[in-house]
Amino acid sequence: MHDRTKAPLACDFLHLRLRSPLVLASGIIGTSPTLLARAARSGAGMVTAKSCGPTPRAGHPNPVALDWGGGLINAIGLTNPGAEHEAALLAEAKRLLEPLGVPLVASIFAGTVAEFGQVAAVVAQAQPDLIEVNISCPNVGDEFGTPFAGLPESAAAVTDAVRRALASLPQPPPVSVKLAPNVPDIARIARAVAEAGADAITAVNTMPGMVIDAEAARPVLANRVGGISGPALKPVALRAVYEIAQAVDLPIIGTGGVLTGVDAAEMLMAGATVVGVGSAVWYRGVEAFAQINAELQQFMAAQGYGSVAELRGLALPPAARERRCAHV
Amino acid sequence: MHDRTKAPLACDFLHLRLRSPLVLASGIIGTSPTLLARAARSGAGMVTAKSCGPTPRAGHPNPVALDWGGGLINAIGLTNPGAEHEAALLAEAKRLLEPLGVPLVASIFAGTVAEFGQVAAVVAQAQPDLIEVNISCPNVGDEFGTPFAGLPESAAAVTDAVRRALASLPQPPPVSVKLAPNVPDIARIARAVAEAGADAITAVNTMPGMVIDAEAARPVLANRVGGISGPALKPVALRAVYEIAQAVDLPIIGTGGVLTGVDAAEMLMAGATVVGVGSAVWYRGVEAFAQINAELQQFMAAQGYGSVAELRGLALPPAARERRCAHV
Amino acid sequence: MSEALAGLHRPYRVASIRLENAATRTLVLDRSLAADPGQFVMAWLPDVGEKPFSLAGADPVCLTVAAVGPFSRALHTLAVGDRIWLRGPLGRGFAPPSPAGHALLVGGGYGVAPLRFLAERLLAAGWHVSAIVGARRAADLLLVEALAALGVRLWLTTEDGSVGLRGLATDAFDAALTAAPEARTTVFACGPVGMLAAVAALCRTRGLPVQLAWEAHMRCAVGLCGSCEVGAGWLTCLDGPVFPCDPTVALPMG
Amino acid sequence: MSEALAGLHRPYRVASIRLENAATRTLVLDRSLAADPGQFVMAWLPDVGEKPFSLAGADPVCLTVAAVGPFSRALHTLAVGDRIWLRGPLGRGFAPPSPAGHALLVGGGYGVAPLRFLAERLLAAGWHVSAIVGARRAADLLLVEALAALGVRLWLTTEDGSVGLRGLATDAFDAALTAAPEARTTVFACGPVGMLAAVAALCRTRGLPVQLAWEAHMRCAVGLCGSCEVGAGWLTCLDGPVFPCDPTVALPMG
Ligand SMILES: Cc1cc2nc3c(=O)[nH]c(=O)nc-3n(C[C@H](O)[C@H](O)[C@H](O)COP(=O)(O)OP(=O)(O)OC[C@H]3O[C@@H](n4cnc5c(N)ncnc54)[C@H](O)[C@@H]3O)c2cc1C
Ligand SMILES: Cc1cc2nc3c(=O)[nH]c(=O)nc-3n(C[C@H](O)[C@H](O)[C@H](O)COP(=O)(O)OP(=O)(O)OC[C@H]3O[C@@H](n4cnc5c(N)ncnc54)[C@H](O)[C@@H]3O)c2cc1C
Ligand SMILES: Cc1cc2nc3c(=O)[nH]c(=O)nc-3n(C[C@H](O)[C@H](O)[C@H](O)COP(=O)(O)O)c2cc1C
Ligand SMILES: Cc1cc2nc3c(=O)[nH]c(=O)nc-3n(C[C@H](O)[C@H](O)[C@H](O)COP(=O)(O)O)c2cc1C
Ligand code: FES
Ligand code: FES
Repeated sequence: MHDRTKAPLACDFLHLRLRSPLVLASGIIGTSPTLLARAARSGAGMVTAKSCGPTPRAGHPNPVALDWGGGLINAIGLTNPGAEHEAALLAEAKRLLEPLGVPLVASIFAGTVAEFGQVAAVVAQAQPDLIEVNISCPNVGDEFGTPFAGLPESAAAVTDAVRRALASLPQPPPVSVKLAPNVPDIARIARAVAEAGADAITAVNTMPGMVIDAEAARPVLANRVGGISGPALKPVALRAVYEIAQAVDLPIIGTGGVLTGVDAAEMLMAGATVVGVGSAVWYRGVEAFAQINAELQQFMAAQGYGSVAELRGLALPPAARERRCAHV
Repeated sequence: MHDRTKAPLACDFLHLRLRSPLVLASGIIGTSPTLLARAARSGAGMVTAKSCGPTPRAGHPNPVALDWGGGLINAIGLTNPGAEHEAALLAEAKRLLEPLGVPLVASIFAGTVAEFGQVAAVVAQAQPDLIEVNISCPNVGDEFGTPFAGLPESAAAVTDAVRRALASLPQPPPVSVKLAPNVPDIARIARAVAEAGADAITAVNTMPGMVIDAEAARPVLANRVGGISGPALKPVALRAVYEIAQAVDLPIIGTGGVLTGVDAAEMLMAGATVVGVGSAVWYRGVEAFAQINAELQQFMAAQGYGSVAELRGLALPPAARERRCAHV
Repeated sequence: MSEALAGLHRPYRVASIRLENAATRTLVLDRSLAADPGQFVMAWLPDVGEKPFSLAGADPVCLTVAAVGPFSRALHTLAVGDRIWLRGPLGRGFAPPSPAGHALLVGGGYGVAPLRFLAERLLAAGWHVSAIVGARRAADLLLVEALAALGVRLWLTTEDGSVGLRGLATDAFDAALTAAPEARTTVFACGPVGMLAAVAALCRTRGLPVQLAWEAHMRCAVGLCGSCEVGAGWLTCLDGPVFPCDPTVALPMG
Repeated sequence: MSEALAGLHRPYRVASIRLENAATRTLVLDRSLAADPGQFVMAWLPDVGEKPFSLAGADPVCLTVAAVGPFSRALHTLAVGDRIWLRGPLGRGFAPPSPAGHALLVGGGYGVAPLRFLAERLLAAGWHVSAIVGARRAADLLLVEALAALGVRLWLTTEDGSVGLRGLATDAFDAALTAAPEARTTVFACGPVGMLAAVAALCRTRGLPVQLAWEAHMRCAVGLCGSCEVGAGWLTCLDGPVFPCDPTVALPMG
């Protein structure tokens, strides 16, 4: 077998060498070590676990998700076993992923700035390769999330708390902060978390939305409101990545609506370093990773691109493109 | 002919009696009196002119719009002839609309809070039935719009300036403020403009987005970024209306992704008083208004609803639904 | 546009109701759905909840519901003319190989419902069909007459011996196979997880191809939330509910 | 997914280039498009711009481009193998009534390009086709040989009289009609707005059905921005570019 780290899809992300730029997005089958390993075997270059918080949460009652035609909507409600249990699952996941050469991302959320630091410290015990800080889950009302991603100050405060909590560890994992699309100026939020010490940015989480059944005269989700993902989110995510890429010199996990290899190429061209994949698992099965990898490689061959890095930022204004190639 | 104001689609909006709850959205063929009249003849209950600013603007170069599959994206760039000329067009439009019984909405934007007031005063000369204040156009960068709709303070300041500018008129027209979907908490913005004296709220404008052509490795719009409308926007708009309807006791022009009569019913159920229609003109032609009216009437008959007002707020939580029926 | 959008719930009306046994009734709905036996729908009652149900028929849509808890009891309160919302068909159903051969259906509890739907399809495609129907006691047996009426050769088992063989469905396995009209047998099973595992083990021993309709706790039903995981990484809603193996033993490929 | 999404630009490659006259060339592209004559595409050159062009052929796609300004000159710099992005087909094309009868095509300038495409379709459908082709001078005439080769009966006009009748395309109108093989004549015209209005007036006088391919300033091309309005409320990109009347005179219905 040839060296997969040299294949055209191999790429760098922070200190990591990935065999593919595709990253399993948080909350997508990332609830168990075996499912994380399955995404990795299918072709994900890096996998993100479901977000976990300080204590166990059952999540919302059904209906929690559906395909409304232009994309998906979900309000799972951050179902998770709590940080302590999650740390054990992450450790087991790491064991399964190691032989596959696929790094593991832990994802965390919390209700207060201080709690974010505490959860980060607990999951760090499992030595994930990256901790993603979900400050943007739109499905838990005012209880969690929304306010943190909505203002530069709160986004920065969470970033700072997580950094401090990890600083005392012998080998603190790098931190990516996951941003929400529903802000007036995402570049401002990106700059704030960059200044607060984020190592990377994940953009974007789902867009707040609602699906109503006219015959029932009711919102369909039991939680009434939910988050939009899939095809409808793609142009929103591309623009967010495009603006963040011009605002900060951090690597970006560009996420939202990527279903095909061409979609992945567009996300890289908007300025993403690697590409998150979530809803595609519904549209194409867990095999989505293998299929997107194959399509991306085919696109690159047809267009004469030799590496993933060559695609990065091609759709940015020329000056920003050069800056991004030089720095990130 | 029977009295159209008594037909099942007739409804009240502020002091106006509309023959249909469908409102031609701003920027959609609202560039001339004859096109506004055409939308009215097709079945719009009220029509909104293209937004106009203090001085003439040519707008952005082509490509300015396209259908990306899940919806539209546009960056027309607020092409307009300036407030003075617009006032003349509005007066002519009013003349054409009067015999049709269709009220006219003027739409304004500006670069500063003070200018908003000035533009409002100029277009008010044409005695439009409503002035819509577009604080949310996402296609002109930092030059106009975005900051105003993004923060409660700036949204309120614009509302207040427009109110004051109109206050000295003998019969000041009511004012609707048009909100942007890309905010962390649209209810806060709605409360701010309500407190500043808005008479109604229009929600929502387009969602910031970008479409990239992977083969060209470029954003497709000449302006690079644009605003998403059409089907992809519908769940976002429904949620915005749902949250605004619970936050304020103002009538709402619910706008975004309405293509069919059932879509219109959903928007009313989310809490809208009347329903904006824009992109449907691409999907179904100018005849869209007649078609949506017919479908809505058919839906109401099949489900046993006798009036548009009966649909209003049905998908809201019960307490909010009652409050809305009583007050708006 | 809603008809074209596969993932949205669509409202159906109850056209008729068939009482199957004391605790089980079949809701016959007013329209049909293109679907395979073994596929499921998510049934939604606004303000009540949403749960998975196997299709017990597709033309028209039928759901066979055992009243065991709040949601299934709510379904039992539906009267003719009432509405029920379904999204689907979801998941992978039974996939009979070709050419046609001998099918041995093994059903326990309401698992018999999709098997009756399957038997109709198999018979139409020229299969010989036998079925083992198991239950705790005679009163719990389901759809026995319906299967017999189709011309399916039947073996009944009850745990208390009140009807048929005393024991579990798997205890009739050898008898049913011996009586099989030909060697090319495929086993199709639906029922409690314990029964399915036992059927899978028996088939493994005998080298028989098997298709098992599994159950799991379903939430999103679109393959994303992970709550329906079975074994080491199978998603019941997306890879299943019908598996060509015991998913608690075999590994998914990728 | 892009092929399925009608509204996105799709890249084509220039397969060959035909020089039509000193200022006009036809780009023959590498693929076909299901479209009617009279429909148009928005042609996009990244970093350059986007403009409307009539389809001068659909199988393969052909664009006949007169170099008159920055964008059309950029199209003239394209070489075989270069890419050009098109969205469309957009708008309404010519809609020949049935049964087939006599078609009189009237073309001025690059307006002849879609008429050649139309002539091919009409002849295949059993129409008798005549055409008037007008230009300022002989050197500006377009596609005359191509039309003749199809078997179209031709009347040429030039303003300086260097070829054919001295005058405007409309000056050949009576002659062409007199020579028509049968009474059931439909007039199809494409060219400068002045010519179209004159053709429409002639047809009104004579009671002839007419279809006119109009031009207007196009921006969105999806019927929203209003910039292509012609007359009192027609949208050239959505209602046209082919109108069954003079859009500057008639009113749209709704
Ligand atoms: C693929 C599939 C097909 C099914 N087909 C049928 C069918 O044809 N007929 C039928 O009567 N029932 C069927 N079920 C079970 C059905 O979904 C409900 O679980 C059952 O009706 C009980 O729900 P309840 O609210 O009435 O009772 P509850 O009090 O919720 O539960 C009673 C029992 O059902 C189990 N259960 C609860 N929720 C779920 C769930 N979402 N998924 C799986 N098990 C659950 C519980 O563990 C408990 O043992 C199927 C389940 C699955 C997964
Ligand atoms: C429906 C339609 C079909 C067309 N078909 C053809 C065709 O088959 N072949 C062809 O050569 N040209 C065609 N055109 C014209 C073409 O779109 C361009 O306008 C032309 O190529 C000039 O563009 P330019 O940038 O080179 O020159 P410019 O300097 O921009 O313009 C030169 C002339 O074209 C006019 N013009 C500019 N932009 C537009 C526009 N967007 N729409 C209409 N007129 C404009 C100007 O008023 C000026 O008189 C068509 C136009 C329309 C509306
Ligand atoms: C069912 C579902 C559950 C999700 N759960 C989480 C989560 O727990 N944490 C998180 O950060 N993002 C979560 N997300 C958001 C995704 O990680 C991703 O940002 C989003 O879906 C956009 O990507 P996509 O269009 O590829 O799905 C979830 C998305 C879906 C669809
Ligand atoms: C081409 C186009 C131009 C628009 N121009 C304006 C405008 O000038 N002012 C404004 O307030 N909204 C403008 N909008 C937004 C619409 O009024 C409407 O809010 C939005 O398109 C969502 O509705 P829809 O999905 O029905 O199109 C424009 C939208 C489109 C598609
Ligand atoms: S039910 Fe959510 S993954 Fe299967
Ligand atoms: S070009 Fe925009 S409406 Fe026709």
